[in-house]
Amino acid sequence: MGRQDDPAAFAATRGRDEDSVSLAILGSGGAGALTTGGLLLEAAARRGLYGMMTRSVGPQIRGGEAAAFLRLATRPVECMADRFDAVVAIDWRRADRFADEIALDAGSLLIGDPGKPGEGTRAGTEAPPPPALTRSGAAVVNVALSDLAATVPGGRENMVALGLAAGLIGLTAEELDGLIERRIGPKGADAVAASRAACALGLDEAGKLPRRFPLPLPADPRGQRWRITGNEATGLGAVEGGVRFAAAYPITPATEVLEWLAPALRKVGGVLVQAEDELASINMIIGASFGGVPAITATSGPGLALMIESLGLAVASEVPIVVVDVMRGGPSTGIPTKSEQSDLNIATLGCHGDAPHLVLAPLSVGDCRFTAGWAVHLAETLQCPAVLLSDQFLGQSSAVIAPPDPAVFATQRKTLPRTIEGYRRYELTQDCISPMALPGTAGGQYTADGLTHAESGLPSSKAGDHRNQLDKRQRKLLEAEYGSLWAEVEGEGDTVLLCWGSLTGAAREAAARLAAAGRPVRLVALRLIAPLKAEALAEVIGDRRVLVVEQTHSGQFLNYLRSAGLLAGAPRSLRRPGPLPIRPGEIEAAVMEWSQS
Amino acid sequence: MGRQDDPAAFAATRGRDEDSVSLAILGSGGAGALTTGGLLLEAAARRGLYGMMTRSVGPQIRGGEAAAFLRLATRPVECMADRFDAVVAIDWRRADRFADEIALDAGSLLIGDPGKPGEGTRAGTEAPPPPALTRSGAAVVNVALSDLAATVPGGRENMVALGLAAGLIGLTAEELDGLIERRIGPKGADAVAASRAACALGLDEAGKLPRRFPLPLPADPRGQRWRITGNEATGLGAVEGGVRFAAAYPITPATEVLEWLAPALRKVGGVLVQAEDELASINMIIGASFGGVPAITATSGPGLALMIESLGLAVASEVPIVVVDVMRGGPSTGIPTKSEQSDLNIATLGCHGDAPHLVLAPLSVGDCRFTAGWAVHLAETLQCPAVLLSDQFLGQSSAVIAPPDPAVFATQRKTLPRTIEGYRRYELTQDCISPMALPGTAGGQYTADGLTHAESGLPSSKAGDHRNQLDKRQRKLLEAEYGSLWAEVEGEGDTVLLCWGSLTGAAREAAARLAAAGRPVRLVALRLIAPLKAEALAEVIGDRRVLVVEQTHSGQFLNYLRSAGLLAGAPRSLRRPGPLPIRPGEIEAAVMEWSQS
Amino acid sequence: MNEQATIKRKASDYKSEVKPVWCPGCGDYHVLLALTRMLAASGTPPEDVAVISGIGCSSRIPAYTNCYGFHGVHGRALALGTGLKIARPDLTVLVMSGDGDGFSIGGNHFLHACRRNVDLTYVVMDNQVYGMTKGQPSPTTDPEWDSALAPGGTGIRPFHPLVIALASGANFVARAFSGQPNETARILHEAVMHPGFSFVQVLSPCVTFRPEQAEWKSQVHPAPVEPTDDPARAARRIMTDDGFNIGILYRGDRPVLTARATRDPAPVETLERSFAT
Amino acid sequence: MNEQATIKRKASDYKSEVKPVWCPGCGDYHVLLALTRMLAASGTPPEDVAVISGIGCSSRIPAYTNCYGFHGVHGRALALGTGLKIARPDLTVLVMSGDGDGFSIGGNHFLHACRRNVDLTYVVMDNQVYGMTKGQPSPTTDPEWDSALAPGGTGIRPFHPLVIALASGANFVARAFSGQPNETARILHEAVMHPGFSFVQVLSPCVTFRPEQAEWKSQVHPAPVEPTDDPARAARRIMTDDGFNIGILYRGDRPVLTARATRDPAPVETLERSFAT
Ligand SMILES: Cc1ncc(C[n+]2csc(CCOP(=O)(O)OP(=O)(O)O)c2C)c(N)n1
Ligand SMILES: Cc1ncc(C[n+]2csc(CCOP(=O)(O)OP(=O)(O)O)c2C)c(N)n1
Ligand code: SF4
Ligand code: SF4
Ligand SMILES: [Mg+2]
Ligand SMILES: [Mg+2]
Repeated sequence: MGRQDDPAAFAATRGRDEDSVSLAILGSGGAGALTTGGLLLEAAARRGLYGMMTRSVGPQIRGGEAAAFLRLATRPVECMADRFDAVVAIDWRRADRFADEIALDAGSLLIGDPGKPGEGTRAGTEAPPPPALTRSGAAVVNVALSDLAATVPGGRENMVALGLAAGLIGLTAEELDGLIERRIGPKGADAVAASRAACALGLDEAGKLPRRFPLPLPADPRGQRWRITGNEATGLGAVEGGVRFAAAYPITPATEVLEWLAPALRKVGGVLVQAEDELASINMIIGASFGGVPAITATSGPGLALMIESLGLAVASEVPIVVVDVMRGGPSTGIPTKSEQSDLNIATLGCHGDAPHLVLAPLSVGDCRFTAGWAVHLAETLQCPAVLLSDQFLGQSSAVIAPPDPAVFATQRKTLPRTIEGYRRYELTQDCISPMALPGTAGGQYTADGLTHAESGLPSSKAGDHRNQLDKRQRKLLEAEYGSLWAEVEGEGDTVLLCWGSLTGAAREAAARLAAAGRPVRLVALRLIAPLKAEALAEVIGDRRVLVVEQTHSGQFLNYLRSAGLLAGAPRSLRRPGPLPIRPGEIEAAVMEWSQS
Repeated sequence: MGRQDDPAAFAATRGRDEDSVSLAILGSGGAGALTTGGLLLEAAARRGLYGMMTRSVGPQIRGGEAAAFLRLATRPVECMADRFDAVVAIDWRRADRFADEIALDAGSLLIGDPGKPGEGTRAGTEAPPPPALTRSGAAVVNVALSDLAATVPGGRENMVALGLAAGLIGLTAEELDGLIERRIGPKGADAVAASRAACALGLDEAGKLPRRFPLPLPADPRGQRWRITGNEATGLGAVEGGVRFAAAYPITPATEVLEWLAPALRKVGGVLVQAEDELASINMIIGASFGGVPAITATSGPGLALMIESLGLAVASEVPIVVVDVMRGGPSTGIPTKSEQSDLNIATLGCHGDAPHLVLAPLSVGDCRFTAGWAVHLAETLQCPAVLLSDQFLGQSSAVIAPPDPAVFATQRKTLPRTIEGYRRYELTQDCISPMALPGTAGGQYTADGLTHAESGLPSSKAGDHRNQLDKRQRKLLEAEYGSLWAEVEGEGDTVLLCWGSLTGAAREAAARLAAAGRPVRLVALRLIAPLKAEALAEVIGDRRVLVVEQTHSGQFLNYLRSAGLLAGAPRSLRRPGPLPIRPGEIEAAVMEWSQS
Repeated sequence: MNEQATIKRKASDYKSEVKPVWCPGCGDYHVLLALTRMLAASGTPPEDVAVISGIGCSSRIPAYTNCYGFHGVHGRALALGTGLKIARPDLTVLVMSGDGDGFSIGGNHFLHACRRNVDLTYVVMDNQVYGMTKGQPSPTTDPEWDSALAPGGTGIRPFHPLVIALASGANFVARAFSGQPNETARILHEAVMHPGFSFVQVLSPCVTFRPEQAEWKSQVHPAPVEPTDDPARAARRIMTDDGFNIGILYRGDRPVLTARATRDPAPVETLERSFAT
Repeated sequence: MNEQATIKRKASDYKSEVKPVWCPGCGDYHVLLALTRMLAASGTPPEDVAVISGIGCSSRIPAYTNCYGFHGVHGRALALGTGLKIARPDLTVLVMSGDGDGFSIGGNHFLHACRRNVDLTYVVMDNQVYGMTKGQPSPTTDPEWDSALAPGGTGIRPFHPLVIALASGANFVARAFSGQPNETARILHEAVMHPGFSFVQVLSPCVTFRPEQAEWKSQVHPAPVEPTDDPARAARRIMTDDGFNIGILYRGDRPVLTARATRDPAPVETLERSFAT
């Protein structure tokens, strides 16, 4: 594993990114680090900057330490940077918990309240920045946030921290004032005044810092910005794709998809039902879709595992549904709050029997909107379940982006408009799509079945019927039209960076840097995982060598590609399980290293 | 697909096997074809012959048509033959239902009662052999079984058929008398007399047949013979391996494993509990095994799908269990009564997250005993769940064989014998096996967990803990000692026949024939599916070309091998989904064809 | 949807041409008869009826009707039917399964469907055995019944599906006997007409694995009292009865769950607003 | 197994050194306290006790004890505990979970564990919410409770876990309140001592998502009557009570399921006999 063992240390060897600034805002229980991070992100968005925020929290539901990781930029960003420019700590008490996730170097700043021995500061007792952070060589700046806040009636440390962080990246007092007005306004004039004053103190302190990282205005400062998470974008895309029914069983990190859908569906005339478990939720959406209403559920690995039997039912009975899997660390309960790409196996090959179905993966937070919509479209037109593989990183990151593309398709399930003589639900047709009668259509009555069936839908154990239906269900997927949407293919070079889903952001950034460094590569990021467009993929790879990048322990993506007979050469694999993300610099370095060897 | 489309017609082009005779015994509802088949098998066993019987029945639970397919031989047989020498029909009424499964040629006989118009025979009305069978050119012999039976008070057609079939293969009146005494004896002297008389009439008729297929005595006529199904052998092997707890939820075709275990476990001091569903059954065995009692459950595809989440729990918490999957046609409810190998995907890659575990497959009915025992041994020593992939063919075939080998291992779970200071349940050890404290051991208390954990067992979301435990669980499997048991490797030649599980019998027979025809091949049959012994496999393959044989639609085995980077050349794939088996002649022909091309 | 509800229909209009694979004499034939008679009496066009089932001999019933049907996986019929009914409130949804499908593997959905009280009818053909897998004990089997899987009996007491239904919130609870197809049709009709979740346990003998159930014919009798609307009283009655009183046992008026459909759905575009900064 | 049962033990002997991740003020702290007090009172050595749970805030409890523990997957604790107890009847097995874990996803195992009546104790820490996933309604949540997943409430009536337990055959049924750790310890002790399946619903407030549950302290009161041994009567009482009476509500003497262990196990070789021809 070599340097991958300590990605933070490694990343720290990478240079700083000119177009963005990365900050970590930390605090122990109740300090308000996440609020501060959210406000800062919003202020940046209002200026027309781009950005992204992820969170890290302890296992406590409430009162645990928390960190907001922000990257703010003058251009769109889809991943976190290799390193942090600064850490702003409301207190340092449990900061070592996050040390793994915070790569620093001598150019970084560690700014925060060191506490005072025996005094009633938030830090409680003296708590300087922990060695796990200082050994990076980052400059330590002590700011007595607590004392400063105490000078303002009703002032809070985290507001001082907000001002400090804002000043650090070059935001102005006016920008912050506007923000506070909008966000704190509902709490009354006193609260607004206190927040402003505390913030101003922080801004002042920023002026005294040994260095700052001011961001210029972005290229399109007046461009519209959305602040959205992948889970929200997934819900939006699904509703735009036509979904009007959802069944829900909460699970981290997918719950927000469901919680976004609940009011949204109601608004547009749809409905969300809370199920007793995932066995019920998938069967509820199969029922709704059998009735003609496009339907969705969202879950994570453990829930997907419970849905697997009925996913096979949807395959065999040819009922379109969409199952969103927001992946987290596995196996079993694993690490619920961290990202991993290790549900690829179960999503593609988890069913018993031969059960081909759709598997798609959004390539960025914003792309969750498009890919969710496309998933609904494909499921509906192909009468097949689609698994949408999002993950905790995409799902729970808050991104500031230009409004992402929606999926616009003339989605139309091939239904039976009116009676035909001798209707056969599972008819063998030219395009392998059998017209589906919806309940209420006279003369279309049939019984959907998970048993092997004849064209009529009646159970059959005949070899011919079994093979014909297996062939049909395989072919309808293989022969469908996916256009160029199956992957993003960008750039030229003798090496292909091959990735999927949420790692695309990091790979794309690495590709850009490599091109800038005169070592261009081709990026291939799969959006359609199954059916695998093996021929098209072989073509875009050509005779280039391939670096497969993924966030798993066993190399599930590599193995999946090889199982299709691809990558017969000697591909390299850059992989690591969660919880730490693979950063652009690591990908860049892997390519560079390969070039030199 | 070419000739595979009509395997029966194809198989009929193959010659007759000198060492065995193959019979189909048919009848409509209640005719007693299965009883007749069973008695004939037993008579053959008493003579010291070898054999195998499979059954085919309609979807009815009772009263449907039924067929017994028998192959009786002077040497051990592990698969059915390419063709049938004769069909004995108690009546022909629904015989066309079985036409797919009965390959005939001009050398075959169709013997049966054609019924009479309007008369009260069993056939009810006239029912000659159906065209689907006669078009093979097989000779039709009408025997009025019903009339003959009517001449004996209490005589039954199926006993006449027994005599007929017995005569056909050269069994004597004495052999049948002894059999009837033993089997019918409990029903009283009258019943015995009636059966004997009816049987004698059948034997007489056999004398008048245009040809017969008498079998000589086997090489070891006094060798002990067992009559056993794969499901029974699986139960036996498991108990021999140490299993003393089973949880059951019935499902075709696995129920007999459970029904065999219920009284057997009780006898040896163990217990079987009926669970409310498969979610419960797998968790019950995890609980029992956590308590130190080796434990098993048996299911089929749909049940395995429901167990998948908790299979991952057993992986993560390192609790040994054995899950038998007796595969049937899939996906979804599929074809419950027919065999397929299409649960390979779910068994190997069905879990969410990276969840390496053991997957084994018995290679013959008798080998179910050994492989089940080995599965228990490996699970216990490696503290890992093992999935045993049997299938309907192995599980429900009745084989007459020499007593199969048991697995004899000094199985010993690495437990904590007594208190040690600072015990850590998931300690990183040299051999990657962490000593497991059993409840009741003072000082060994720990909490088993499906959450990512530190060595102590306490939840952790640290990158190092996650990776260490993932590494350990992967390495303990990869580095374990499997000796030469991972596969059967037989013979030499420029081609490898590569198969797994229940197809081994047919492949082995094909290999024998190819060798006899001067076209020897190497047979490689995998017993250990996961972890895949990729290097060893590459070695036994060498630079030979490879024909991968499997009973799936999508080529799951081929893809699985390729996913490990194997078979980079241009392997050929001989595959077909169920319900029809792949016969030895098809494999033989595929090799011959390849040789010629 | 269809305006022909006034057309006079016969029971045979609701039967498909598929010949059941049930054993000769199986009680489920009469359940099918009762079902089709009930539907004919209701006059609902067959295309507006959906019959949803799981897996088991009993669960084969959808394809024997001329309605829309779904033969799903083992134990999940109620969840599938719930999704269908909420998405398509215009349909008449009947969920039909067996005692294994409904009370063993499907027990959780039974609890929660009762509680949710969606307007559908749940019919369990109870033969106190797993017929399809050839004779294992189910949750309603008596503890002494000998079988291969539980030699000498399970030693476990059967539970009371009707009481469970009441305790978890079903709005209509009845017991029927398949040997009385007209009475069964009547009970089913009332169940379908009653708002909310209606549960009907139909005693339906398995002639193959429980031949002793031929006795049921002489054991059943009409429930001695009128249905109550007090679940506690109904529960106590059922907990103490002999298991053979036939009829409607409880009629409730608990609030029925329907999708709170917005009268006036907003265009999808309005959902974008919350993301603008 | 251990012969030290006579050694005097303190509650702290049953507590591990792990600091709970529960929110300050969470009711589950008191359940842990009651549990360790009960175990100390029982004197059972910690190594002879197994605490089995599913997933949820409440299900974190095993690692906070000094017993053997299993933190399994969501909803399956009862099945795991049942397997353990049948395989190892010498152990004291406590299964502990939450209202989501036990009544929603785990509902089927609840039904069947009650029915099976194996000698173990089932404790559900009921806070009428999914705490761990941040505040969604559970089967015991009242219909009007507003949340992100069910804006304006679910409209679904909570069900009665205690009645379900009775209807499905539990042998001991009680309700406790975590704010009374001594009384809870006493009830748990009786539950553990009672043969067969004992079910204890412990009202245990979630201060974070259900701050209004702070009221519970003033709402609970001792059950006004003595426990009955008539399940029908107990069921009726509970169906009509206010949900806050604390104490043992039912003590039954239904037959307990134990593994019918053969006194005199045969050697494995004898199993071969049936295969010889
Ligand atoms: C997940 C799963 N587990 C087990 C089975 C096997 N199985 C099919 S039907 C059945 C029981 C049916 O019993 P019941 O519902 O009472 O129906 P009956 O046949 O008695 O009418 C079982 C266990 C299955 N199909 N799927
Ligand atoms: C299969 C599965 N589905 C969903 C989840 C997510 N999940 C974890 S805990 C929980 C609910 C817990 O509620 P409860 O049992 O009441 O425990 P509490 O946190 O309130 O103590 C859920 C839905 C999961 N871990 N596994
Ligand atoms: S086995 Fe029993 S339930 Fe199934 S069809 Fe036959 S009689 Fe009916
Ligand atoms: S969220 Fe609620 S249940 Fe969970 S620890 Fe906090 S107070 Fe307790
Ligand atoms: Mg039944
Ligand atoms: Mg709860």
